[in-house]
Amino acid sequence: MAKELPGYGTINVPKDRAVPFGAVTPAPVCTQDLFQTSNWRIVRPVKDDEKCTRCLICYMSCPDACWIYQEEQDLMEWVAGFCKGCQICINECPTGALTAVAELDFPDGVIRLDKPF
Amino acid sequence: MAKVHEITVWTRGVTMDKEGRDVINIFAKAAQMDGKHAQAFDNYEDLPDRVLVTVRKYVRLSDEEIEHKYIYHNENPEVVVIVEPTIVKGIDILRGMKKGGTLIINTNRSIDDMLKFIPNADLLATVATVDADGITGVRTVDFSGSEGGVDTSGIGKGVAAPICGAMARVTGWIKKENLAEIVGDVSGMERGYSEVKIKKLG
Amino acid sequence: MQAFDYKFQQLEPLKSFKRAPALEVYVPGHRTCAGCGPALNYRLTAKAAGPETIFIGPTGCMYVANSSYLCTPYACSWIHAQITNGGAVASGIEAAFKVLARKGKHNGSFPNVIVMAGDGGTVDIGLQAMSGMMYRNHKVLFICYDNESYANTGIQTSPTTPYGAATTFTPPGKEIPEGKVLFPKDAPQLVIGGHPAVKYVATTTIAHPLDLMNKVRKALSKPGPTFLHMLAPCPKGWLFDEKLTREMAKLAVETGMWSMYEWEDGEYKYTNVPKKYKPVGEYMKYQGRFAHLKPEHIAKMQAFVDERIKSVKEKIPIPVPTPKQKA
Amino acid sequence: MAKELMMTGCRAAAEGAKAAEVEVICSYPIRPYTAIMMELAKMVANGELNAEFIHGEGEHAQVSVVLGACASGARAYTGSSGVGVTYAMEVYSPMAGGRYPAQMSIADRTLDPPGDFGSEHTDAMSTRDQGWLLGWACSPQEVYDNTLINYRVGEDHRVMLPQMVCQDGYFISHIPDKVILGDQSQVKEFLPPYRPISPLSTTEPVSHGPQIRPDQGAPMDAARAQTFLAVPKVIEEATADFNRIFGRNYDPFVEQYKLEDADIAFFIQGAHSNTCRTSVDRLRKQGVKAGMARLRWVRPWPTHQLANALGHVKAVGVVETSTSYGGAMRGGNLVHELRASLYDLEQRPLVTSFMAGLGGETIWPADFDYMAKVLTEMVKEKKTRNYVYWIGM
Repeated sequence: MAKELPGYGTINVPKDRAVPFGAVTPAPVCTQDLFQTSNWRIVRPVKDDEKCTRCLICYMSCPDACWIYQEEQDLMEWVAGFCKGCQICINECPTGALTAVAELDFPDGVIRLDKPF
Repeated sequence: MAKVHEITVWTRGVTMDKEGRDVINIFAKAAQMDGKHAQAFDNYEDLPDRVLVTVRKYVRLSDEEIEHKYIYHNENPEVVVIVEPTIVKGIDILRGMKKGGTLIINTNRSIDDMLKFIPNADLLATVATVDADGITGVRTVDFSGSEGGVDTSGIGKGVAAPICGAMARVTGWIKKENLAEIVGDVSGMERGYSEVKIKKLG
Repeated sequence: MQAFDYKFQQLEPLKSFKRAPALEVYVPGHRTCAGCGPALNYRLTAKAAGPETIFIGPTGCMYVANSSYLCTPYACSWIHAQITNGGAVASGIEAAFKVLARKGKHNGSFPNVIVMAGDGGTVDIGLQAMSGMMYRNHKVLFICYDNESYANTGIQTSPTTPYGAATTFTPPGKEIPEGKVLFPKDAPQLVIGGHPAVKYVATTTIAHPLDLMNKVRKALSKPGPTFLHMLAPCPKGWLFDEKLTREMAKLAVETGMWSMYEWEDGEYKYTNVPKKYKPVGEYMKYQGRFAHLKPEHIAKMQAFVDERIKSVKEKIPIPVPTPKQKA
Repeated sequence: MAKELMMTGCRAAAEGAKAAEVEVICSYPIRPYTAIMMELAKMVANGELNAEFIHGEGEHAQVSVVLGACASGARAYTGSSGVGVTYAMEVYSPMAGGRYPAQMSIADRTLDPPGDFGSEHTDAMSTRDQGWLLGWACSPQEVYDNTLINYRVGEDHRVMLPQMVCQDGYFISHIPDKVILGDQSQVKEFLPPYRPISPLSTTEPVSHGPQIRPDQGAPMDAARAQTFLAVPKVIEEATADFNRIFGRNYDPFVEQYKLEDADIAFFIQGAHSNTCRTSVDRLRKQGVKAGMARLRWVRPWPTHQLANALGHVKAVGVVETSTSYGGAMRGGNLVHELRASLYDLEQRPLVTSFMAGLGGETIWPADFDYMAKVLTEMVKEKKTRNYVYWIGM
């Protein structure tokens, strides 16, 4: 048994490919910023503050929590970064305060996500 | 290794997924009718698709047998096809493209309007638009052909037909006559072929 | 065993939308469909339960679409379970917190332990684990977000898929024109019928947010196992326009396709019972999954629903007539 | 005070779990491991052990329950036998991948069909590629000891892996033998409390087990493979500490019995090693230079240690109590890995496989005599005539 036996080699996971131990990740706080979904949108809801009664139905209808009631200003705030444009809020608004406008009509909101989700 | 042309089709989940799938399947079939070697497949990571999420479909095309078939992505697409135009706002659709590429968009908006949303348009030699929704207005939804199944509702009955017509004209890689044998909506395909607007960039 | 104060959370009912906690515990940034019913369901549940909650997520859309690529939307603790074992993993978590509390290793309030399972993870492959958990009297809220199919794998039939629905495993064809020929399992009745430890079961829909949140809070305030069955329409699987998600849930209640009730300590309490039920066709016409049905199939569905409505009416106590006062 | 008692392997496993102060226990009845849970149930009912005792609705639930408990920061314990072990198959990989160091005590039983209560190692051996630590004891004493050693190794932050502590059904699980139970102060010195890494918590919320892309899979697998490279050192440390604190004399990986000058050797694991040991003595008296290598860990497999222990021997007979139908040598599972471990030696021993003790059959001293005869002939002929011999068939 003079010959030396082979070893098991070494394993080096490249830093940029490392995954968390046991695939456990910290929970997000307010939004999952690694997963913006504004690029799902074909239309965006545009609100009319005059017609809006702050009934909060849009807030309670959004699967993506994209309507927030700002108590101090007494205004509804739309979350542009995550709205997928499903139009549930527009469909549910009892006063017709929301309208669907084509996303391409707006110059803003251009993002270049690295990973297309 | 044989030269492989990569075509990436961007569409949206569920509502336009079948149309995107039709585009790649029709294109590959038409190429195969000319004896070319072609591979058409969904991006596996994009499955299962969700309503309105951006999803990718790929064609790989070669004059010779494609040697390496097992890839997940088209890394360097020469041609990018956009089935739903809003996608240009949210994704770097030209990612991996080498200079001199081609972009084809299904829209009734002007080419210059669309280019405003594409900061890296200098990669492009050709941009084309076709108003496929205006031509047919049909978007088939059928899950039977997803996940490697076979579409029971046929192929090329909606916006995919004019888009493929436009692709034949712009790329020159497939023949209109072959398309006519494949698609359900032949007149839509022919209108796409003749009505596509093409702009050559400096 | 000696009584021990585990510091279970008591959650007061919410009076209005404005009184609902502003904190989002299921945050935006997930890969669920635009207009996803189950996502709204998750959001409202998490909001009602609050941050001191542990969610168990058996495999399904609410696992795969939510936790894609190591990004998750759960601002509270969450753990993946297999589609088979949501109830069992939850049992282990609940038991661990109990023993850790007894040993002084966990000193805060007892977490709300919630299993958020799809219909497959509840009444199909997950039924055994759920039933075991309920039988053993774990303080766990088991929620079935019912989108009436295996949606994550591309819309295959599940035991709650309604009769006549087209799915990729029940495609309508010449031999089988109606697509799905079986009638669905009744999840809450399965729970009520055989689990004496369960004292609270309720049904609700995503179109009734205050009702949903209050049922979550009531269920979490019980000391033992509870079950909520929530209708969460699926725009992809049911093939309707994604803006109609809430509309579908409302129509389900208005046509009798879905009944809203609470079952508490053996007593039924029905809410949102329409004065006159709409025909089921009103509900089915919006949904592509029923588009292939012939009138005789719709009639068969109507008969099934009529039968169910009859039992609803039997369970609603008849108000005792008060004699008219003479003028 | 440490005390010596007569007890079965089942009772010894329960005593080990009690000494480890396990916090969540999940049971489901199946022979022959059931008595482990019966004993623990009594301890909990009597208030000797402050734990949650959960009646799982099946083995799949058992492993799921301890997964949840372990993820929440509790020391968790379960067990099974035979088809119970294979029924839980789905959950083994999430358990290891999530790095949940719970323990499962196995008393082996033959897989169906037909129902056979006898011991065969195939039940637990069939989980060997799921990422758990896996090893066999050869006495009730070693069952007790392995219970503590496995928790210590599995919960080490360099490891964080679930463990299967195996014993032969009936032979170990049901036949009483002398067991020295440790004093609780010894246990405390040896086994620190379980310190979870990022457990489920209400104050520091975490997500356990989100989806990944295919390109994130390889790094995860690599990280686990890396961990298995680190495990042997942890096992060595733990065994040394255990020997020191409890006054035992374990080789961490391979018990080497009269191997130094052996011409032929038996390679074996579990209960039958006791018959093998006395057979070695008997054979030695007859002038046959026999020895024995007894495997203590199947995962991680001690490749180098086995090469060192057996390299000089002329012929090795692998005494198998598991099946691998249609496998390379048409024998059991151990022979493949042993042959692979010896492959790189300049002078390799001849290796054959003895299928013995299957279905729980007794392996008789005479069987070892026969095996020794086969091995001696192999040495004489300088070749392996058959890959496998079915003993008694």
